[in-house]
Amino acid sequence: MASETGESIRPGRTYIPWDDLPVKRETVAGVGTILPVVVLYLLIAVLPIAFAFWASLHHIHTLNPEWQWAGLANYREVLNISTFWGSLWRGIIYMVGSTLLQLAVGLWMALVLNRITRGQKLLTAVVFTAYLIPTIIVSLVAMRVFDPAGGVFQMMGAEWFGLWGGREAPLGSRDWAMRLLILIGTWKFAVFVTIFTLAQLRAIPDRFYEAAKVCGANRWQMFRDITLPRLMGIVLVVVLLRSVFMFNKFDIIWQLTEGGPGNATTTLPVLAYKTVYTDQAYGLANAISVVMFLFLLASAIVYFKIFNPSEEVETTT
Amino acid sequence: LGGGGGSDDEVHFITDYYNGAWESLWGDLESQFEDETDFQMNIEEGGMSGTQEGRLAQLIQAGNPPDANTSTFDQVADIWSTDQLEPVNDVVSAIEEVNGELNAGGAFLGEGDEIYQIPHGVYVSNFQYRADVYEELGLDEPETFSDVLENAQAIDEAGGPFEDMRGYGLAGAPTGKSQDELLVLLASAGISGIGLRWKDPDAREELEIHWPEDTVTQVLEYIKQLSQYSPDPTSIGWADSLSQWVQGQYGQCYHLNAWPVGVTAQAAEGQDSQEAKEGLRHVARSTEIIAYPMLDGVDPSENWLSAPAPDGYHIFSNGGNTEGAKEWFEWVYADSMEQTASFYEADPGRFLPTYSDVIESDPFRNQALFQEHEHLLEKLEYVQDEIWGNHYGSVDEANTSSPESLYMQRQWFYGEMVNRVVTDSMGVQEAYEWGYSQLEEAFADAQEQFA
Amino acid sequence: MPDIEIRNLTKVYDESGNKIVAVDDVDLTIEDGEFVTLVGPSGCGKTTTLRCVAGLNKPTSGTIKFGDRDVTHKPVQERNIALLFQDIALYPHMSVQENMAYGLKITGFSREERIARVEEAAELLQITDQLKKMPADLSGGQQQRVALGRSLVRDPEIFLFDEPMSDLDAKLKAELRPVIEKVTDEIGCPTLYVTHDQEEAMTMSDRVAVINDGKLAQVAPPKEVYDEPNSQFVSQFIGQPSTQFFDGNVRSVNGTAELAVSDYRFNLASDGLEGWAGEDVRVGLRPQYIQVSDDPAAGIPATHLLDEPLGDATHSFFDTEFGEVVVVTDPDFDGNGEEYSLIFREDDIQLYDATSGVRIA
Amino acid sequence: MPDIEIRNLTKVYDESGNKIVAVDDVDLTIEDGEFVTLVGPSGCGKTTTLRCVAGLNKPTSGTIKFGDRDVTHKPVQERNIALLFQDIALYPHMSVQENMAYGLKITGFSREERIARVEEAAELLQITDQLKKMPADLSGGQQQRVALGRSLVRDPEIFLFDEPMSDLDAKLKAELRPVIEKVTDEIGCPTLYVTHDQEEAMTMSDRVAVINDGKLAQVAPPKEVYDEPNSQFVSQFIGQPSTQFFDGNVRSVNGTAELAVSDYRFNLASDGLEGWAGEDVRVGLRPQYIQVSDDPAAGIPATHLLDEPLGDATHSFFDTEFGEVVVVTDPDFDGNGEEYSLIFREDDIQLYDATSGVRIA
Amino acid sequence: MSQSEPPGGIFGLSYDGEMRVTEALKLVSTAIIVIVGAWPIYWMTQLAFTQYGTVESSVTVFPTPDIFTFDNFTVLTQPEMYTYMFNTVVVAIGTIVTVVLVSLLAGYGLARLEFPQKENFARILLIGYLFSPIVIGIPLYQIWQNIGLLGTRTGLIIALSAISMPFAVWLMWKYIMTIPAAHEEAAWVDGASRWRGFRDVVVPQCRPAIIAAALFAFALAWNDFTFAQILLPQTDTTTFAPGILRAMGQAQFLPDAYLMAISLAMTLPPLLFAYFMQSYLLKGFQVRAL
Ligand SMILES: Nc1ncnc2c1ncn2[C@@H]1O[C@H](COP(=O)(O)OP(=O)(O)OP(=O)(O)O)[C@@H](O)[C@H]1O
Ligand SMILES: Nc1ncnc2c1ncn2[C@@H]1O[C@H](COP(=O)(O)OP(=O)(O)OP(=O)(O)O)[C@@H](O)[C@H]1O
Ligand SMILES: [Mg+2]
Ligand SMILES: [Mg+2]
Repeated sequence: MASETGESIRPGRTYIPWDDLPVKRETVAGVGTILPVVVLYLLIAVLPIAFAFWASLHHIHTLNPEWQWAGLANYREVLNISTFWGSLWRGIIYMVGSTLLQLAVGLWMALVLNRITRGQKLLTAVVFTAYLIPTIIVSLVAMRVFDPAGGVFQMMGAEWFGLWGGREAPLGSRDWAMRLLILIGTWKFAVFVTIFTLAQLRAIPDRFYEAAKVCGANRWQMFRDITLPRLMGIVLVVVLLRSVFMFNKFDIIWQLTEGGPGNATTTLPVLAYKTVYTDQAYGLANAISVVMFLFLLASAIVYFKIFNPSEEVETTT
Repeated sequence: LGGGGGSDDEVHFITDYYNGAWESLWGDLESQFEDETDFQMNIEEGGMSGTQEGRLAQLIQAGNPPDANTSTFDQVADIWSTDQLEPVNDVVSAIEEVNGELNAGGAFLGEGDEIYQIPHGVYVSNFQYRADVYEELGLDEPETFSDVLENAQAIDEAGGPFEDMRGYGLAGAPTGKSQDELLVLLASAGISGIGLRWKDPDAREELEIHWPEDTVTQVLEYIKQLSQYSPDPTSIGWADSLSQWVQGQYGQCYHLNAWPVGVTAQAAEGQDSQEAKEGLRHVARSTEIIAYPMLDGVDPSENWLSAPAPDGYHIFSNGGNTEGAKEWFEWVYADSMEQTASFYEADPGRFLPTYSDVIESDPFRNQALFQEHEHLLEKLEYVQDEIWGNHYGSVDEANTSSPESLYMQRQWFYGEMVNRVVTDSMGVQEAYEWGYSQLEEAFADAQEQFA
Repeated sequence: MPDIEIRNLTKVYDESGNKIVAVDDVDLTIEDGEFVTLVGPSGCGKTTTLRCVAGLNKPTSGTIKFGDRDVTHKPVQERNIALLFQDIALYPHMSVQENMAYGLKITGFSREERIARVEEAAELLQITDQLKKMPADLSGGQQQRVALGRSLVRDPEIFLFDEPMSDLDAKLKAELRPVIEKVTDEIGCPTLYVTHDQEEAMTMSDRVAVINDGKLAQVAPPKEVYDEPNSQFVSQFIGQPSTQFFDGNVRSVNGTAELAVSDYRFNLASDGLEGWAGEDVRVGLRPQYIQVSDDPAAGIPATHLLDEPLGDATHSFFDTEFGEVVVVTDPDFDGNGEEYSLIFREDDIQLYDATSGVRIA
Repeated sequence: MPDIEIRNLTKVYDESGNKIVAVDDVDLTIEDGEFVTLVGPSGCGKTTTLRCVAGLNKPTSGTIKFGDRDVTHKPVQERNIALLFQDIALYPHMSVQENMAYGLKITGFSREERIARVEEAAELLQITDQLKKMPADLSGGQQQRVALGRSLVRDPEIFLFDEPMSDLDAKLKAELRPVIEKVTDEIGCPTLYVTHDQEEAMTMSDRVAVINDGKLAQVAPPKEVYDEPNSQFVSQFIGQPSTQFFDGNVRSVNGTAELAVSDYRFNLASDGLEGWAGEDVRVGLRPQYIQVSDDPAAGIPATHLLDEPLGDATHSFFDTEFGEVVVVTDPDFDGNGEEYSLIFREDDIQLYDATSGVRIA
Repeated sequence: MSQSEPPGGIFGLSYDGEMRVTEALKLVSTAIIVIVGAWPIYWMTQLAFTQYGTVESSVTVFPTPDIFTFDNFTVLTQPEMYTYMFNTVVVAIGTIVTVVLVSLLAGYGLARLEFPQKENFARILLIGYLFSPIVIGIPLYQIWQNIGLLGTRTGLIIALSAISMPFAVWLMWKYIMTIPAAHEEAAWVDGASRWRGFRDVVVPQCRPAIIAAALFAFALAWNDFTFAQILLPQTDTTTFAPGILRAMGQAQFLPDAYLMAISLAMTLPPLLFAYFMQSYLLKGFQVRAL
């Protein structure tokens, strides 16, 4: 018919006869699709990390192009310097504190945003914006509002709650610096949790709740027996990601406190940075990074073993 | 667009002489130079503190150092000590022919006859205060640390128009300014800032540690006291201190040359509204500059300030275009007094010219900003003649200029000590002990490196 | 156990300004132990009615009583109902056992009692060997059995179903129908069953409530709804294949009413048609009551179009001057595209008001 | 247009080590213009067969020819087929118009021609006024019409359907069936239609291919499959309600074969039963062919359990000594739980080998 | 599962009472979110319109007419400011486009093609996130220099894309798995090649995942400081974050009010993005497992 009317059936330009090909060809095509990712990954992760490993085996003065072989000396030094253990500890506090707070706040925001009816879209947008604006802006705003000169949070903390003196800078205070870093980080990054959990919440069908109501369940029971199990999978993933990101977080700490006052907010990334640019010890800094990496890797493996975020309960919806 | 590393035929030059005025100046010079010679320039803006070191580290580690940079000498001491710098005696001589003799006040610019910096200007440390505030509150020019403290308290507690003004702007961020301020305060207490002195002042061969506990702790105590009258010290470094001065956030501070005055004057002329302009002009005029007061009981003649730090250009011997860099600086500085003067116009008040004829020259004195702010010139002259002239080099043995002392200059623990004291991370005594141990460690390293 | 009394139930949705009357003044009583099916086309308000009874929606007006307890404003949790949904709503993260025990757990039963009850229910529903599985591992029919079990164990006062079988295929439906009937019988509580499938409605119910556009059209036992539909809508909706409709006209000839359809005349025995003389009517005929004659002249001439053999009967499609007509013929019928005529008994004719659709005779 | 020739088609899935034989040596020819339905229970390999024909799966062995073109190893794009899926697979991001024109666009038709063809098809399917809508705004039946239209416009050589109506409800199915028949008729190409719904298979096909566990059980016209099933499986699968089965035994009495079911004896007229004397057999009876007598002694005694009135017939459930038996009774039947007896003609008895399920008589 | 609780609402309330309590909690929570979440943004906005002197001397809640000014925004007219912003926009767009293209392709491969070790592949990618980026500046600089991308926006785009990649690929992979294979098969039946089917059928349906991946890439690119600092040393190609820091270090007069004005300008695009894209975005993030 089509051919009878003189209209030739033009096949699409390139038929790749997929099913005709030996199995290998699908493998080739499959690998082809991920090739760009592999190349990018090589550039941004594999090569630099390999370089860092290599550099960590040398004594390197940052401003001297000549490297001296050091073997494992840098690693011995890392484990011996007092600041390392302190920074590791602070790093863990920062990571755990931030992640837990972000999880709690993020989840809570998701639950609320999911329920409100008026102004939902605008509020959601505003909340999401926190995640999207540059860290430097968050830092600038934070420094402004905590500035003893005209900073509103500083003023509130001082005059309303008596947390600090009227002319004290909370970000420069030993007591407050770490707490505020965690709080400011939470303001910005809790939204990451919110986005994922809100997406999941939207996907829970009402009928689950209705079925539970019919059974006589109250709100807490519904939350515990339906909402929470449904969120568990993504929460495990998000906790993993956030922990890693927070442990490696550098910019916001550096911008707000530069690791100070004293060492009060010096976490491992800050220590590594100082080691490069203040101590000019590039090899040592790389050793610190490698140790951090191994620490995270070990933690991640343990996490996977315990919680297994990759195995999600099969769901029918 | 120039690649960050610069290609081989480019002269790659990293500089922190970079604000709006500098930028257009560099732009003009660059195109002229490129027209007149075969060289291509690649002028890169270097961050102020920290970032430029980062850039240098990247470039050097990548085997692709720049051809030139700007900084004080101690900031490139490590580079110099590993033979990566090129001597520039010939360039400097050529410049001297146009601008007059180099006047670096005996600062360390290289060992022996070789000099490794083409100086642009020197930084003279001093004390600045708001004369209008002093007058209003009936305060006297301070002569001692105690005077400074008293004035700080008075300003801090003053109400009325000075309700929001703090007493003193203390640098507490563990970076350049706090370090510099501590070293100057120590010198004003009559001891070596970096903690080293000649074992034998006459022979000047070997250095030893000298950092007397009572004096250092007294100075740290003073700093701690000052911090009560200061806006958050941890937020104050070189840049912020200028901005805050312009806005009148405090009445006294430690600073360099007439930099705050110059910045305020420049800001004033940049304002659109007449009211704001007048306000800023007033701040600029009211800023008085004097030598930094002495620790109580120490005579000005015992001041250990030896030489102001010269800031200038360094040329990298292993850069891709060392010759081009030399030619560039010669072209830039040995051209005419007019051209030289224009550099100081770009950053008014920041530098004292290092070449002796400049400050007296007409092109320099006829700068546009001096029309409205004649006092700026006067203040600069005062800094040069009075402060540099009378307060530096009073103690002969204070001149410890040597690779080792250079090495100490760029240690970070001095600033860190200030930071720890002002943030209450450490007590004064504790900070001293910690600093002392750092000093010992660093000195040992320095001796090892330059033995 | 109480009966369900729905009085003047009205539910209006306010969808961004424009009001949708989903349920319009519905009155319905379901006796204790009675199985009432709410049937009607999609969007007619069945689900809404049921959700009002369940307490998941708030009625706009009207009252709902369980026995003499007015529950109109009571929350779902206090109504003690069982509810089965179309989309089955088993909790995917709980095993079958846990799913079934969930209501009991909420109500505060002990672990042992929960297990005992669940096992009892599982036995009744023949899913004892599925108890350890997860819902995702079950077929649709099994899932619906589990959902049924979940409702069952709680001994509800009222049983509500919202198209519980619409996602299942015919075989599974036929299999599950008796199970549902058995279960509701056993509990013996009033049951409201919503479906759009007239076959389900017919086969399962004590009474069928046909609903159209938010209003109840007819409430009666299945046979009555089939044989004596009170409106064109009910006649068309109930029965498969659907009643065939034609335009006609009632005339009065010699004092008796005569029906004219095109050129054909039928004498109608029924009384009470006198008033309709001269009026246009709709004439309804069930395909089961039409005969096919080989003689094209014996009745209305019809050209055979298509046969759908079902084994025990055939649906045959004919083209007539009134359009396409479906006739249920016997299993061996093979029309072969030839000419026939269609014959029917005048007794089987249903007459409806042409405008309102109300049954006349 | 070509016919479809499937020869020795076998498809084995290798699911992480263990092999699943989904299709087992299937031989089937579909003549040009013929409508063949592949019917069978879930998981029996229908979809797999169809996907092999379509070229979406690669057969493990066997050949598939369209006319004399061997397409076994041709990609799906080169087969020029039309394929309708169960999950309707309209592109949700294209309008109805675009959906229908997509194939033409790929083939390189001009814009005008595309529009013309789509409109023609839309007219045939009565969806002209839906063309601008998005698929999500259509009902299931309309969506399936669009999918049909999408295939139609391309003038395929072969038409394949994989349960296109299984998600639709009974009314919509009945409505769409004639449409599909009309369309395939119009194009006149060979059609392979997969379904698990025996009613669909019966009503639409020229021939029905019953498939069980990957193997073809019977291929024959619908009536033959219904009346003369060649195995217990086919008999049970085809026809609604299902054939009822009982255990029996063939005896030879005076040279003629006699069937014994419990204490009942039936004389079987059929020949060829001699060899079966003494063997156990399965006895099949269609519920349509069982009569109910009010006299409990007239036949097999039966206690009435349940009626499912359908309007034009009733399915009645009885409890007998052979277990639960379904009988199709007349519309007015109302068992009321009393005692009856069941009677049937000996001619209607089907006999199957007790172990293999093969038809004996 | 063993403990059992009495029926009734939480804390022994009636179900209605419970509903009122949760409604109240919801209102309170909303208020807190508005205050804590939106408030810094409000604060930034209002400071951007307040005279700089006032900002740094006292707390003002609203720029009343006497202190209200637009002057702070003049800072945006400085040529390097809008160079920074322009570069940031270019880099953000470039990154989004690259990430979306590459992750679509890889996600498709992972979801629809069989090849060995593919499940592990995506997980291994995530290991890249475990390494602190602080010290890899130097190797990055060298690598980029060697491939000739140093100092170009393209170079930064590639680096940022690579950083977003593991996450974006994971997202896309999981999302494509939710699109019925039948859609693509229908296209093949219609004669479309595999590529064509991908382009015409899969890609348009991936819109939510595309937007989610774009959001992630955008957040990274808009945020990025470290990479821009290392890879774009020149003022005329650098982006906002390092640029503003440079400006703060250099400009000797840059009051906080000016910074707030700049911040406001940089906050508007994300706000619009979040407002208009959120429904897609939430759909795209409906992935569940690693
Ligand atoms: N939440 C709602 N908001 C607005 N209108 C609604 C809502 N729920 C239902 N409707 C409208 O109310 C009417 C009745 O809907 P209902 O769901 O009760 O019908 P139904 O008979 O159950 O149909 P179906 O057989 O499709 O389930 C419809 O027109 C529907 O569009
Ligand atoms: N991709 C596959 N991999 C492994 N096994 C498969 C695959 N597809 C189908 N099977 C198996 O092959 C057998 C036949 O499946 P098929 O889908 O052909 O059945 P069907 O008759 O179409 O069933 P339904 O009526 O449920 O659609 C089943 O046992 C099924 O589990
Ligand atoms: Mg409904
Ligand atoms: Mg199938």
